[in-house]
Amino acid sequence: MNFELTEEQQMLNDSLRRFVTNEYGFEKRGHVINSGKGTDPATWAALAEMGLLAFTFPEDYDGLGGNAVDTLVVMENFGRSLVVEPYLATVVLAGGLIRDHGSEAQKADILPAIGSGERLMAFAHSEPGARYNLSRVQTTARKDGESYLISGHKTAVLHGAQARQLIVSARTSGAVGDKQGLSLFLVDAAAEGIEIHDFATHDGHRTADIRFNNVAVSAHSLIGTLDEAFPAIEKAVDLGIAALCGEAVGAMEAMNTATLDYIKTRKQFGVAIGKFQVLQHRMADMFIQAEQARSMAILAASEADSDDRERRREALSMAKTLVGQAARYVGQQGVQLHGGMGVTDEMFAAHLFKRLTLINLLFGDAEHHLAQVSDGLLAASA
Amino acid sequence: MNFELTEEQQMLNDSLRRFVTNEYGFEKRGHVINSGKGTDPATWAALAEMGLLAFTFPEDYDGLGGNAVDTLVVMENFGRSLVVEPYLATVVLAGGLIRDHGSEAQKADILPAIGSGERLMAFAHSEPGARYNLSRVQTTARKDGESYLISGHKTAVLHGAQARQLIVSARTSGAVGDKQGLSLFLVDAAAEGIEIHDFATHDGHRTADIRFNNVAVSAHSLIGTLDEAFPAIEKAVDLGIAALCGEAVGAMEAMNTATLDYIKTRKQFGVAIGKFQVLQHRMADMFIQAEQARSMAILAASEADSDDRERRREALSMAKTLVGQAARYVGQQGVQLHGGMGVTDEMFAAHLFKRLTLINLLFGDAEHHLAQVSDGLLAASA
Amino acid sequence: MDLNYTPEQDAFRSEVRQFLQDNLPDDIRERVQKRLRPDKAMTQRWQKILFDKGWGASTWPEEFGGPGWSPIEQLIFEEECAMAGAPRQLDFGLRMVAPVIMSFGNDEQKQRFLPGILSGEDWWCQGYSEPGSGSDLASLRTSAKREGDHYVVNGQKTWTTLGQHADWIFCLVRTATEGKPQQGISFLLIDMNSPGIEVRPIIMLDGEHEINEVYFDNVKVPVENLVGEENQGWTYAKFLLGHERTGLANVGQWKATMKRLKEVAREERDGQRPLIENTRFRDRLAQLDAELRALELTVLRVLTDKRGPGPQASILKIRGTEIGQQLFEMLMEATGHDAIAHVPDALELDYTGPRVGSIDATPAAGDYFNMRKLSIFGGSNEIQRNIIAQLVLGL
Amino acid sequence: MDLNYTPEQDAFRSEVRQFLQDNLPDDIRERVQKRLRPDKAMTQRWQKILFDKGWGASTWPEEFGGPGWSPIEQLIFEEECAMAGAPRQLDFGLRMVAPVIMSFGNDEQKQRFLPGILSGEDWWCQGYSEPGSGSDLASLRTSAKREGDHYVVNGQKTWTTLGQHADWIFCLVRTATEGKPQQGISFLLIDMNSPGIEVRPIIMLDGEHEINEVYFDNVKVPVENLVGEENQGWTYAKFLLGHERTGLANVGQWKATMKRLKEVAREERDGQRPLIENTRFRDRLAQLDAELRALELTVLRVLTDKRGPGPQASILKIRGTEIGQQLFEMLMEATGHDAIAHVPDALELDYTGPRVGSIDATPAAGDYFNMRKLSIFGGSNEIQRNIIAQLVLGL
Repeated sequence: MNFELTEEQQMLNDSLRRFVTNEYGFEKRGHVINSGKGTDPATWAALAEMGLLAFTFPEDYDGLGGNAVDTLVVMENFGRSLVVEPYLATVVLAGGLIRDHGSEAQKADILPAIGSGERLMAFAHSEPGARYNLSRVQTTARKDGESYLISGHKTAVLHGAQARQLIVSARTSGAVGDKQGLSLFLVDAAAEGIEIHDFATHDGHRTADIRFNNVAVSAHSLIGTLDEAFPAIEKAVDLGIAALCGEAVGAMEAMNTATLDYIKTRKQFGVAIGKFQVLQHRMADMFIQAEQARSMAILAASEADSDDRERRREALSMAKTLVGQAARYVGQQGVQLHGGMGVTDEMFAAHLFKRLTLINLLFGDAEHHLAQVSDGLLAASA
Repeated sequence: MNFELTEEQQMLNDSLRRFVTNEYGFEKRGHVINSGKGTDPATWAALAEMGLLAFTFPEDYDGLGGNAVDTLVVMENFGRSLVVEPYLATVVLAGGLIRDHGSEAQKADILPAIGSGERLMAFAHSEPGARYNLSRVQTTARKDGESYLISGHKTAVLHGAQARQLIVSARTSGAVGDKQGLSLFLVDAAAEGIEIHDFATHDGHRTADIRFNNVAVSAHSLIGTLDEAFPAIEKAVDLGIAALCGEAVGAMEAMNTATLDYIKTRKQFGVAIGKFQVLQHRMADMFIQAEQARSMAILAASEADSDDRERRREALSMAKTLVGQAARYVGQQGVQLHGGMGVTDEMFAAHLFKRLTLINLLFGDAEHHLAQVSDGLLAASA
Repeated sequence: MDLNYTPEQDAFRSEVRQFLQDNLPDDIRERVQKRLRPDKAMTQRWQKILFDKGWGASTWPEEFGGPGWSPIEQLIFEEECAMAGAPRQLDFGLRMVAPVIMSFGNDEQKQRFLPGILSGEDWWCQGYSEPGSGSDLASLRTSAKREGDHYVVNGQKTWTTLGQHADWIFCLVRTATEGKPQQGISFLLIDMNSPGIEVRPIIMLDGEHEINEVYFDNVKVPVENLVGEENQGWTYAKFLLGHERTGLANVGQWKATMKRLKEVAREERDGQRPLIENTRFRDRLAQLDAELRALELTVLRVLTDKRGPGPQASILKIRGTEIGQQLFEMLMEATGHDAIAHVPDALELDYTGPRVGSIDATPAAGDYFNMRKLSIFGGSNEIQRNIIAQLVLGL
Repeated sequence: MDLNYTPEQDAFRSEVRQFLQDNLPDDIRERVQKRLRPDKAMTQRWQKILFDKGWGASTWPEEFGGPGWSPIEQLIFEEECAMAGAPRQLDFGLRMVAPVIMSFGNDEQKQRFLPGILSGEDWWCQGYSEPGSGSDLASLRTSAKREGDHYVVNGQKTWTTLGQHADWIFCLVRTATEGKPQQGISFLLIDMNSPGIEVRPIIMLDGEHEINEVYFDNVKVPVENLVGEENQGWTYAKFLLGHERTGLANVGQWKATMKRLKEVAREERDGQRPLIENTRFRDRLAQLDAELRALELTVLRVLTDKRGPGPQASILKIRGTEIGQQLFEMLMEATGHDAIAHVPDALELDYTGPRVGSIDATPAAGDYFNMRKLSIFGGSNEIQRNIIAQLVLGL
């Protein structure tokens, strides 16, 4: 039992922290967002250069054999500076799916290409009205000779419009809502029959709404086993959750630091407002929440790679619940303690708040995951 | 729309407040509780003298034709001084049932006897394991010639051992859990086959556990319509809830007053602890909670007599939810602000806390009633 | 004690409802109910319609052109307007500067300013806060120096809501520097077209332009624009803050929002079922619904209390803003991850392009972000708790 | 980073578990698991069993007769003990006065006092708080005047937990009145059989006798019972408060309580179904379960941090007590209105009379009431938040 970073992780952490601090300031971030491109080529190349984009891939595919704890280190630093690069979409979600379920050919083609920074990917899974129900897939893949024809409507596809390839979940058998009968396909984003709408998100990322109209893909595009994709989807989402928990912890730390600085300097009634006991206790509670969230982010990272489904699901849902609640509390109170300044676009705190809010909404909010934990208790008692 | 007391209510309020302040101090209350009798004859006689025990009965039965708003006035004063007399059991629950559903003969016999203070009554309804489910009745009343034979086990019978007569709910048809098939019977507490265990409660009241073993009652003992007692039970409980909401509001007011006094005088670090901003805001929140609870107690009292079931149930469950939550908050924080003194038996605050805690548990806690409101929303949307 | 409305009050409600049904333009209703971007023309159009009916200012006494309604009637009017999808009227004129002019202004000021407020012709904004003075309002530094028959104003105001549209601004300015900071403050009405005034937008965290900074560089203001007495402005400001807090309970508005939230919970899907069937979501809705009921009853208690609202009104500000914030949080969470998309163009009525999720998802996150201001502006909720502790509880 | 226990730690856990299975007497286990009234003999019997095994003091180093376990091993030991239904060991001797004697006492004191603490023969209590000094401990007034080879102690201590059983009390006393209140305090060990000591019970709100007032009337205490230096007692007290807070996280205990709560939720009926099937109750259980997991991980992070627990330990005190209080609140609410009955006789092992509801209902409300002390004693949670704000955050 230990909570120390390895020497490698410590180095990763140090160099990344230097990078985001020196090269990814508030103004720079604003430029990246305003470009509307959803990624900054120079930043992405630098991340590739640092080895970050390949860290969690096997060494056979130019990776470093890392795991979700390495992702935690990365995401925490991203959270601290609110990096808006498509790391979650490309490396964690799509990269994780290919790493864990891709064929040899898929791995050989994709993982080095992600790792070198030359290919962006996205995971197209959620559908309108599905909310956080992972098995609620209406998109179909119909066998047509040697190919499949994919039709359906995907939403909340993180960085979907920036991706060259999409990993698309589709129903190959079973009824809407069944866990059985789902499959994953690798689809070229430029394929005929695909209509992509690109949207900004409130936190400076991008999301896409994608319609598939009889999009033909070859049988080689199947990722993993036909009809058996649900566990893969669930695990990819758990990897995403663990990454978001790490990012949230970084953003909460940044919020607490910014707020602490603010209340130490801002004066009202002749004294720094940090001298008011109510604000002191509020700040203490924000600190407590962030520390508890950090513990849960560590738990999430430690369990995210596990194939022991029950244990992993419990840990990840517990983590997302408490991290979501902490994100809400720290975000709201950080803004509150900044007073009027906190609700203006010019303050970093406002942007931290927005990201923390959206992290709670992604892959299931706190209430959704609490229900998962709760229903797990019922199963355990049966 | 007005929130004013009538002249009559104002007089009732003034005289009762004088009475509990002058005649029902902390020490006196301790003596009543320690007597183990569950009632103080002198106090009960004084309440009868004031007309309180008959206030809500029709004028034809020596009453004053009052309603649940009058009960609110009474209970608020009881709450302020934590009066432990069997008013809820005798007047509100049993008296209310007889008033609303009794036969002429039952009303003529019982209501004046309650009103004059000479008869104590109780409502034996809850059963082991039923929790807050009102229709979960296993006690049976079997027709046997002209009589009924009652068998079963009742629990949480408020002041059951002090009562001369019990109103007992029993199943005359249907399955356990059915709303249909319940009936109410008037049973002499001294009847053969009744076994009563009398218990103290943590807040100085009494509760009984009562077993009925083929207890014979005549057909005249039936209250209301055979098999149709569920609405009567539900309404009696709603009257009880409204009364408890009123009592809680009085107890919260007393807790806030006691706590305010304490923090204004208790010194730490050289100043009155009421000068610490965190305690000031805590106290403000206790005050806000109590005010919101008061609004809901008024709502409960205004709706408790109504036969519009949907509207009454929504109002009463909303009220018990918020009053229960406020009782919890004000009770806990009142103790907390009293520091070490707050957890000793010698402080009035500790007793207010205990009563507030038990009020939440009686007739359904805040979570139970929130679920009722919530499920009501679903029904409304269907 | 009687919690039912009187037959007269019920009849009044019917009359208001009928009027709204007949006179609230469809495009305005649609804009409001879809929570699209508000605009000045819409607000002014609606104010004119109400004005023509004689209902331009629900809170004003008859002598100034108000309908002379009782507090309960005012509440019914507000609630019906909100429920029908009418836009909020502009508080700054109607409920903030007007009561001050009525109570402390001279006859000439009443005649000059009140009609434009009532008809909606004059758009007013508020010049209270300054960069250095938020909750500590009395520390304000914008100065007004008397020079002959006018004041020369220099300084900066901030958080000026909708100041970009304004014809007039009512300002607290410093006219003396001796004594306590509360002394030496005056209440001045300033024409926004005066030379030397510059309005700069502040973009809020939802990306919208709602608030502004207002700079005063040697702005000349005629002395007849001083309300009441010089150096007595703090008294008028406190009077006004009391007014503002009662309004901030916002019950009518929140009841309409709650109604919409319940509809959204029925319309949004949670996989195979409507969201309202999700027990966890519904329980939170039920909790908030109960809290809103408690707030409503508390407002009614205060409104019918013959002693009038005292510092207890701080409760209404606190609970009103907390409930409002939670309503918009739930409206966001109801639309789930669809709320992440930021499509500002879709906040216009004529937008026909793509959006993410239902129409309720479009404003969901932005509104939630925006509503964080509720617990900060108008005397932060921390300040309100100080007021309760000190003025109500004597701590 | 590795959240799994090592094979050695797993083996250690098995060893402890086996020992508990073999050596924890059934009557003690039953008493603890049914949450019956604790008694002195039970605590001492169990301490003797642990002592005989060499496990009398899990936190002590080997040189004083401890097992020399690592912090993780200590945590495993505590958790297994709690899970098995072992009674809590007496902290006042083992974890409070002993570390002070080890760190600041002289050799003679170590030899004289530590063995009795370890074997459980000597029952210790704490003399810190006074009627006028709760959170403001440094304002204490109990005086100790040096007269020849002894101190003469006068004054009053309060909140002395289990002092009615005690052989010894460790006290903070005032030996000088100059300078800051923190100066002039000394740390004194006093024989409870000394003439002039009177112990008076304080009945707690659950009706139980757990705490006491202790009066000192010219009590003579030999100077060799002074720990460390005269007037340096505040330093030792602060050292000890740090120790106490880490323990107050109480994770092992709360994990056992959580386990029981889950069982109770399966055993209690909610009408036609087990309570665990009530979604609302179960959701709250799940929330608390997650919070307990977070606390456990935070404790492990602190314990394995090479820098040792700093003022961050206040987090553990706050969260530990909040979670403990909620656990007992839910245990009460699980038994519903059955918890209203107060049957003190039924808290004895040999009770066979009537009770209300299940055996879990008997201690439910009393325990809940009693646990309110957690956020008050040992440095109230308000004081802990002050500590975080000032010492961690620098406010």
